[in-house]
Formats: sequence, C-alpha cells, structure tokens
Amino acid sequence: MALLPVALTVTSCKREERNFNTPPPNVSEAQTNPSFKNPLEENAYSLSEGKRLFSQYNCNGCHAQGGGGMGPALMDEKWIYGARPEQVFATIVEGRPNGMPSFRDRVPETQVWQLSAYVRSLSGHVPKDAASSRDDHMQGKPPESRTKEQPIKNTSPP
Amino acid sequence: MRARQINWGFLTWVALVNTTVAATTQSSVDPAGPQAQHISQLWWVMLYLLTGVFILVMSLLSIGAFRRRSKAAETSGRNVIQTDSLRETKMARVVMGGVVVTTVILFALLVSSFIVGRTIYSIPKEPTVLTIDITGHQWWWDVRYENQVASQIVTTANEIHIPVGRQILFKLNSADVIHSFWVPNLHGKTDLIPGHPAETWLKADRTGVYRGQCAEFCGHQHAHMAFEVVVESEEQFQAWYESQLKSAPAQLTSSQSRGLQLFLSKPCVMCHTIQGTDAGGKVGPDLTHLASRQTIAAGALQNNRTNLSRWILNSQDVKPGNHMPPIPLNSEELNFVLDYLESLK
Amino acid sequence: MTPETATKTDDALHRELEKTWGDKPGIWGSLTSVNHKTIGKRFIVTAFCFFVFAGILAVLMRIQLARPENHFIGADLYNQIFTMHGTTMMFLFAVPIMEAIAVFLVPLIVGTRSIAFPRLNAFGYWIFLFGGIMIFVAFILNVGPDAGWFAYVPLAGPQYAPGKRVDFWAQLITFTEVSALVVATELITTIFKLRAPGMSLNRIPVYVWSILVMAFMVFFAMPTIALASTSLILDRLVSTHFFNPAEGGDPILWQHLFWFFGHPEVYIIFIPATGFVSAIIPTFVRRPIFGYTALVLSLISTAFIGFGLWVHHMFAAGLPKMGQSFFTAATLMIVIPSGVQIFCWIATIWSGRPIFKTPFLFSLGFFFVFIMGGLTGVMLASWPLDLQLHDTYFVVAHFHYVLIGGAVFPLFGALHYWFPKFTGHMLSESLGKVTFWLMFIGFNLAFFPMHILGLIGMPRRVYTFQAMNGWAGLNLLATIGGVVLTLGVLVFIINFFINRKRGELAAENPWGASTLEWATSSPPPSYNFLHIPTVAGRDTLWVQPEDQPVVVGIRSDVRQVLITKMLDAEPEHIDQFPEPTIWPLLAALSATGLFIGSIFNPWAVVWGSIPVTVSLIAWFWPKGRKAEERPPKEVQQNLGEQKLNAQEEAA
Amino acid sequence: MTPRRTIDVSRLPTYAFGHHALTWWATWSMILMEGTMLVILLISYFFLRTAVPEWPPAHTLPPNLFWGTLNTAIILASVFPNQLAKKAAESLDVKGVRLWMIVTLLFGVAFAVVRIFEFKNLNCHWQQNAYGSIVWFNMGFHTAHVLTDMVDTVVLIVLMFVGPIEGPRFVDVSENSIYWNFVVVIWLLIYSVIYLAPRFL
Repeated sequence: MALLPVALTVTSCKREERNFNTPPPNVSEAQTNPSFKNPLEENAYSLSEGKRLFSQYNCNGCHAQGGGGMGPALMDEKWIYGARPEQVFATIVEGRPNGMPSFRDRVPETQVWQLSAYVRSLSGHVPKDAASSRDDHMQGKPPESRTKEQPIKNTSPP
Repeated sequence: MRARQINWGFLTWVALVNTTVAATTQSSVDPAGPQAQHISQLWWVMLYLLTGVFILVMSLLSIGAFRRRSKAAETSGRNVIQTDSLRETKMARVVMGGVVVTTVILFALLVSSFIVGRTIYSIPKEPTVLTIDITGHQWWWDVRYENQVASQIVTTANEIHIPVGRQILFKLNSADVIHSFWVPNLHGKTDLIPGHPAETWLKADRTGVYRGQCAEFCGHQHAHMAFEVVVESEEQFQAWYESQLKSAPAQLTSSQSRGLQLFLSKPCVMCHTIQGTDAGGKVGPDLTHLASRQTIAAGALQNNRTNLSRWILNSQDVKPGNHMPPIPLNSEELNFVLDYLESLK
Repeated sequence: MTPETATKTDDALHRELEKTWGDKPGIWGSLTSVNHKTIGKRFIVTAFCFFVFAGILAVLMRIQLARPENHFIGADLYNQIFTMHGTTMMFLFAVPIMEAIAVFLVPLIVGTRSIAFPRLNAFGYWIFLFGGIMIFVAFILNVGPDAGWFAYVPLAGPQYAPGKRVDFWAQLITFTEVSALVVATELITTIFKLRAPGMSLNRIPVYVWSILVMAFMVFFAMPTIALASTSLILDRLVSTHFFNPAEGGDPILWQHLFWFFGHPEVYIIFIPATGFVSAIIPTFVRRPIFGYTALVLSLISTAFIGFGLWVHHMFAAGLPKMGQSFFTAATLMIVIPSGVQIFCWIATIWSGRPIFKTPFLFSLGFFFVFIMGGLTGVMLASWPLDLQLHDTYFVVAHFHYVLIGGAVFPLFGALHYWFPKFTGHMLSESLGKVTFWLMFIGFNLAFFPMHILGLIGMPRRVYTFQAMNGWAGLNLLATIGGVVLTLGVLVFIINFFINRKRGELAAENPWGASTLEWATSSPPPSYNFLHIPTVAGRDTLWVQPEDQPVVVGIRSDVRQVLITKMLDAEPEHIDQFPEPTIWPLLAALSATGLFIGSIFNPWAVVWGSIPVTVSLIAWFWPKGRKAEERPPKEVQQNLGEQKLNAQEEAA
Repeated sequence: MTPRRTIDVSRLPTYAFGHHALTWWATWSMILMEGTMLVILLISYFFLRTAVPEWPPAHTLPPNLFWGTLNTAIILASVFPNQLAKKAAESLDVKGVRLWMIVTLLFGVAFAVVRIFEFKNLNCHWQQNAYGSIVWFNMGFHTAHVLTDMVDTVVLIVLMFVGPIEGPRFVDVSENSIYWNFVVVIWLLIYSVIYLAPRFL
C-alpha cells in the first residue's frame, strides 16, 4: 500500500489540477528554449478545454474531427508548420497562407495553449492518462486517449 | 385567497424556529401559478396531517416510556416481566388498529396526490399562444421565443418574459450535461436530459419577478445557474417583445463605436452574438439587449457597470470554472466596451 | 454459561481451545488472523474512522455554507468534498459498519465457534480497507471524485469529467461491492448452518433476522451497481457507448441502474439498525419483544418492497405519468411494514419497565428522528410534491433524518450496548448521556432548518448561495447545529479512549440481556464458547433451565465446528475450519493492484489477474486434515449416516 | 453440583454433500449474485434496444450464427461428463472423478477456443455504438465465468491426482459441477439474446 500514494503522486498532481486562472506559458521563453514543454499538455482539464474550444470555435469546420477537409488533417504524421507546441501556438496566433486565419487577440493566450495541446493530442503527442477520452457525439475517430503516437514528418505546404 | 393566508401560517412556522423570514421570490409555498398552487395545497394538507400523526405517535411513545408503573409488576428470578397472553392479545388488537389507521391515511394521501398529479399534468385546454425553447448550458440558460417568421424570433438569455394569465409552452433541451428547469413559485422541476427533449408549461396568475435555478448538479458552477421569470401585463410584454426584435443601435457615440471595435477585435466576438454587428458567436449568451436585463452571469450579479467590468476583466473570480476567459483590457478600453454594452438596451 | 464453568477439566479444555483457535502472536499473527472477532473489531474501527473523516468533510461544507458567497472552499474542491462525503458515508461507513458488527456478533448470538468461511471474511475486510485507502489517497492528491456520489452521466462521463477522478470512484464501488458480497455470503451461511442446536428458525433473535434480510438484499442490490460502475468505467476508459445518446446509449439507463441499487441500499443500512433497536429495547424494558413474527415479516416485506420504488428518485426526469403514480403507491406502501415495527416497539416499551441507560436513550432518539424522517419521506413519495422538493435541501434534511435517525442513532446505541462485549469494559454512563443529548440537539438544529430551506427554493449540491434569497440565517443555524453534533461524536470518542482499557470491568451479562452472546465472558475467548450451548427457546438466557444441556464431542485440538440443519438446527455434521493464513491479505493486495492498474491501463485486467489467481489457489490449497485420519470404510459409513440425515430432513 | 446434561456429537460425519455442505451455500451465493448481474445485463440490453429504431443499427449485421451455435452445442454436450463427475464425486469414486473432470475440462478448452472465433464473428465493435458495447459486455461477462470455472477445475483435477484425497475434496468437485451447470445455463440465455434476439425481434 505504501507504493500506492507514491504511484499516484507521480501521476496525479499535474494531471488533475484545475486552475481556472492559469497564467499562460511565456511565449518568448517557449520560442527561445528548444526543450520547452507546454505544461498544459499534461493537464487533463486543459486538454478537455482545448477539445471544447476546438469545436466551439469551429476549428473542426476546416479540420473536421481532426480528419481534415478544407484544412489539413491534424491526426496524421504530416506537420506543415511544425509540430512543436510553440509552433502550433504560432500557427493559431499568426494564421497561415491558404485559409488559416489569425486569431491574435481574439483567442486569449491560455486558450491558444490549450488548443495547441489538444491539437498535438490528436496525433498522440500528450500523455495518454491526460488525453481526452471519447465525447458524447457520433464517433468519427478513436478518442485521443486511445490514439497511437504518430511519427513527426515536417512537410512543405501543398 | 387561501394560499396567501396559509402562507402566513407558513411564515409563522418559520418564525417558530426563529429564522429570517422566507424570501418569496424563489419559494414553492408562495404560489404564483396554478400548478404551484395545487402542489402547495397538497403540501399544506400533508404538513398538517402528518404533523398530527407525528405528535400522536410521539405522545404514545412518551406515555409508554414515562408513565408511572405499579411497583407490583411481577417478575421472574432473572428480573424479567412475565408477559400474560390476555394482555398481549389486547395489545395486538391496538397495534392492528394502528396499522389499519396508517393504511387509511396513506390511501387518502395517495388519492390526493393522484388528483393533484392529474390536474397539473392534464393537457391544457387553451391553445398555446407562446412557445419558448430553453437550452441549458454549463452554466447559463439560452432562451428563444419560437416563431414561424425567422425575423420574429427573439433570442435572449437567463431572463424569460411572459405575459400574465397566459399559458406558455416550454421546450427544454440540454447542450451538455443534465440540468433541471425550476421556477418554484410557478411549478416543480423538469430535467433537461441530453437526448431526451422535454416539455412543460407554465402559467402565472400574478405579475412579478420569480427566480428560477438549475436543480440538477451540473458541475463547477451549478450554484450560479439561475434565471428570472418576469411576469408582466400583456401590453408590457408586447412592448418588451418588440424592443427585443430590434437589432443593436446603428448610430453610436465615438466612445461606443470604439467599444464596438474592441468587442469585435477581442475574445468577446468569438462567443457572443450582437444582432446587427459582425459578432455572431454562439458559444455564450446573446448580448443584443444585454442592457435590458436585470442580472448578468446567470443571476450571479446585478446588471450594473461595476459588476460588468468585474465580470469582463476576470469572470473566474465571480464564477470559478465558467467558460468565459479573463479579457485583457486596459481601463480606457474597458470604459469604451462598457459604454457600448450599456447602449444595448 | 452456568456457574460451574470453572472446574479443573474446563480449565484444561480452555487452554487447548485457546491453543487451537487463538491468533498467532505478534504482527504476523494480526496479519494472518481469520478470527471473526479480531476481524470484526478491525472492521468496526476502520468503518468508524471513515465515519469521522466523512464527518470532518461535512463540517467543512457547513463552514463554507455558513454565509452567502463564502470563499472558504472553492467550487472545485467543494464538489470533491460533497462527493467524498456521500460516497464515504454510504460505501465506506454505513453498509460496512453494519456488516462489521454482524461479523463480530452473529457467530456469538447463534452460538458457534466461528463465522463461516473465516478466510473470506479476512479478505472482505482487507479489500474494504484498501479501497478506502485508495479513494482517500486519491482525494488528498486532488484526484477526488467530483460528480456526486450518484455520478450521473454525462457529467460523470468521459467528456465532462476529464482526468481520473471519476474512474477512482467507479473502482471504489468495485472494492466495496466485493467486500459487501463476500461478507453477505458468510453471514447467510453462518445464520443458516452454524446455529447452536435447538435454535430453530422461529427462535432466531430479531437482530439476526435483520442481518439475514440485509445479506439477501446485498445479493440483489450490489451486482447492479457493480454492473453500472463497470459500464461507466468502460465508457470512460475504452470508449464504449452505454451512456452516449449520440451512439444509441442513454443517460437514463444509468439512473435506473444506480437507483435500483441506490434505494435498496438505504434499507441495507436501515434494516440492521432496526435489528439493533429490537435487541436493545427488550433488554432495557425487561420483557421479550412484542410481536416477534410481525417484526420478522415486516423486515422481509420491507426488503421486497424496497426493490420496487427506485423510480421515485427520478420523478423530475419526465417518465410516463402512470409509472410515476405506481411508484408513488409503492413508496407509500413501504411505510406500512415500518409502521408495524414502530407500533410493536412502542407496545414493548409500554408494557415493560424501562431503565433509561444510554443505549435505550439512543433508541428513543431513534423514534423521534426516524419517524420525522419517515413522514417527510411520505411527502416526497407523492410525485407532484416531489417535483417541488426533489433535489432541494428538503431532501437533504429528509434523508439525514432517515439515515442518521434510522441508522446512526441505533448504531451509537448498539456501540454503547455491546461495548462491554467488544472490549470487556463498560463505557461511562454519564459521558454516554452527554453524547446522546449533544447529538440529539445538534442533529435537529443542523437538519430541521434544511426542510424550510428546501421549501424556499435552495437546491442541493451548491457550493455557495446568494444573500438575496434569505437563506443566510437558516444556513448559519444549520452550521451551528453541525458543530454541536460534531461535539457529541467527539465526546463518544473520548469516552471510548478513556474506557476501552481502564473502564469498569464488564461481567458476562452486564445488562441482563437474553441472547447468547451474553453467555460467554466479556470479551469472549477466541473460541467463543467452552461448550457449544443448546437453546431451549426464544430469549434464550431468560427461558433456559439451569441444567440446559451443552454439546460435547467436538474436537478441541483442531478447528472443528458443529454444522446444524437449516430449519430446526439439529446437529448434522462436523466441519473443520481453516487455520490462520496470509493469503487473503495477499489476494486482496493483488486484487487492489488489478483494480487500480486498470484505471490507468485496461490491460492491467489481464496481467493483474495472474497474481490474483495464484494467491487464490494458494489460499484454497488444502493442507490435509487431522480429522481425516480414518479408514475409507468409515468415511463411507459416515456418508451413509449423512444420507440418513438427508432422508430425515426430507420426511 | 449436578453433572451437566450433554449432547454427544462425536459420531457425526465430518463432511456432507448438497445443501448440507457449507460450500454448497457459497456456490449458490455466487450463482445468486452472478445471476442477478446477468439479469440486469440482459435488461440493459433490451433497454438500449428500445432506445433506437433498428437493432442492430444500420450497416451492422447480427453476429454470425455458425460459431455461436457450435459453441452452444459444445457446452451443452459438456453437461454429461460434468454430471458424471458430480455422480462420481458423491460416491467418492476417485478414478471416475479424475476421468470425467478431465473430459469436462477438454470440452471447456474446446469452448474457449471456439470463443475466439465467436469474437471474430460478432460483426460489431464496442467502440462503434451502444449495441456493440452491450454485445461485447455480454460476451466478456460469460467468457470471464468460463475461464474462472476452468481454473477451478484444473486445480481440483491436480488435487485429485496429488492428494491428499479427503471427503471435502469430493464435495468441492460436486460444487464445481453445479457452478459449471450455471455457466451453461447463462450461456443459453446470452446466446439467445446476442444471436437470436436481433434476428427474430
């Protein structure tokens, strides 16, 4: 039984906390430091928030179910503008050619980090025990918590 | 009117346990509509009847326990009373009688609740003049007044205006988890269960503002998921409805238009709709007539400039966990936005 | 039992039995113990600790609700706290402590040496303990469940409850439900097959009947919740769709499953408590219980009706009206058996000569509080009225009146009543009376105002409320009451620690009670009775003649136990019970590993089952029995006798 | 001091079969609780069935009959060796017990193997929809019971060879057969629900 608390401590603290006022990770720090990790990617609540925003901000309008459509698929291994958290962050904030609008100022930084975390979870790049499970809709794809981690291939825009 | 005077009885009962006098804007025993009326009558019947039963049983028990006993109760060597069969059979008869009486009372109560049940659910005779769609969200209420003509549909939030004395049909849906629609002064609860569209009808006998609240635990801010039902005269209602149909004012003061610009360039626009502007978000409440509402944040705050700014700058201090992020605005920008929002009459 | 129990031969017998039945010495001994009294005491203390923890959580909630818009506890933590309070009280306190006390008492009351399946009993305790530790560790690490003890989907489902919080809740259910089921099995077998010769079914004390009924209810209620919690965790972990309306699932299914367990659960808690009352009252009014048959029948009918009213928890969910009326009727119907019991008890008191000791006071308190709760229950049963009262503080008031009145007051009565049998010392009578009055007054202060709060519109499960509704005063009053109630419990705990070792020594039968547990020393020896007693009638110790015969011919060098016939309790055969062993503990540990592992990885169910299987095989592996050192011929002949018995019984 | 009156029970047998034995009560307790669970499970199946217009849902075939039916035949056949094992146990016939338990076990193994093909031919997946979930839940529920009883059987067979051969072992064998019969009965229920209900309801 002594092991149990230890085991849980390791797994729980980051994953479970629900800080509704999370100050966002520092962007400049994220872009300069190569070994930067987005803390929200280990937090189940942030990932679920990212998932909620992904549909509520109608991201799935172009990236349907993460499966693509007008915009590229976000579930496969191809990353046009980079797979690192801060790169995804930049893509959302800056916008990209061929239709990806910029959401600077209109989506608060914390939410962008949450979205970035969720987008990376679509191809299995976040801890399984924190990733979102299935939602209460039609099943277009297996839930993020059961998605195999995809290799990362950086490709150029089509 | 019976219900009123009974309500005085209730208030005295409250006073008995020396407490604050019951507020009646959210009370199931201060009925303002037929259903609540019938239910509260049932309540008073039960209260008086069962209080009687309670007193009776308790006095039986206390007499049984504390009555003076004859010293000459014969006992065996182990100091145990020898029961004599004659007395036991007598007691058995009494107990039997008690059971019979209980059964009779229960049957009476059963019948009365059947009757009340039928009345509050009997299909309304009069035709439905007004149908309102209510959608429960974590943690606010979306309100839409149905109409065949799209331009005649009114959309608002957390505040339901209805004409007095008219019967209104409510269509209830949930956008996420289970909520429960409850206006104590008008009627009991109806759950909003995903995948199970529900209906209920309300009718108010007297004008006034009645508070409702979500009655099914629905997450972090279940405590702050209230709404108000404003019951007004037919004319007032029509006037209100007309005003709600209008889209947001076109000509604005400079500060108001600065406010609108900010609204459209800041996170606000992602979630909120303002008719007549580019703001068309469907995530949060429709703000087209925000200034006309009594409260903000689903009844959490009175609608005034101070509370509005508090809410915009950091809603998470007011309703931790709600889905509105803190909006980064400096005090100047904030004032513009407030000026604009307050113009949305 | 009779004065002559201290002759030389008895002394030798005592030493041999002690050698055979006693626990091994030291820490190893306590880990391997399978003695129902050792396990029972642990069980009681552990469950009571969970009661204290959950009580502390309740106080925290009351502090948070003492004034409007209080910032003492945030929404997120409050939701975890009220969920933990409900879950702990129901799954880790109420049901377990009723079973725990039964584990200690039933074998004594039916006059045998041990509970049936003693190793299973140890396992039942360990698995319960580990489940409890798991959920509290999780809670402390901010992984406490936060969707309510009823865990309604979709709020408890995968989409709206991210993280592992609800998974831990679902697994806790598995732990407690396994524990409850195995203990129920032991109790039923003990009551049916291990009774002392002569204790035919119609002579079983009412308390034992209540335990029997409770155990059977466990069999039908617990599997339902096991199934429900399993499907919930499957939805969450491997994305099945039992409760997903978009893929053909249905949230209502959860509500049906949960309440089909949830309502009988209340009676699983309440029925043993009525057993306490039926045991305490006759002793303290010095007469046999009035209406034995009526009491037993009403227990059984309560159990049956108890499974027929779960829908009254769902009146607001908009089910067909006809069904609602049916469940209103069913719910009102269950008042009748309860009424019968109450009238019988009052009749007993009326025609007796009460001695106002603490246990009896608690029984009187039980009447006041429980009857009021029962009457508000009648109100809630009426579905039109329930539409207003459902999920308000009126309901909170109602079920605390029913559960604290109907279960906790009798429980405290029972703890004061049997304390001498548990420990061999008497509790302080004066402190006991203080406990009672503090609890009684505090309880009513805390919960009566909630009736009114509910009527004036305060919903349940809110972490705060607004001043505008005029709820402040009543809430403050409730908080004050809560503090007084807590003081009462505190006094009891003090009383316990003062007297558990140093209290006045208890005689065999300090209250002059009538049941068999009082026919052996306090505390009882490891083997319970020097000679297995025989029973001459109901209220055994009051009616038996001085020269009541005892059973001899049971070997004292091995753990032999006399098995009697189910109906008339005639001696049937002699079974040999297992020795102490570590395996139940290890089995419980490996099961714990499996359950917790499966929260993080479904495959844990597969690899986790290997250690479980191993430990179970080791557990059941026979070591050969001294009693079998006989020629097969005689085995054959015994078999013959046994066939004969069978025929007699058939005849 | 008068000598105490006594009842001497030393001549009583040290074990018994059927409802005289404590293990019989344990077995039936198991059966009672597992049975309850199964009933609730089947009720849930039909509850979910009423929630949707077509069953199985569109583009889903009901499970293929062949393997399921084959397995039903196998498990029904296993009842006979099982009963013979029970008889042998109750007449304390060690050889008979060994023989028939092994035969029963072989049937069990065959059943488990065919079960793999059954799973392959269910034509649905638990991740698809509620129908798939409840079907897999039913199958998993039964498979778990089969495996449990097979482990139990293996242990008893080993005991019957290595000893010590004692009365209570024979009781265990007869209880084990009762439990296997239960496993057979619940399979008949589950089979008719999983395989037949979608076709004929």
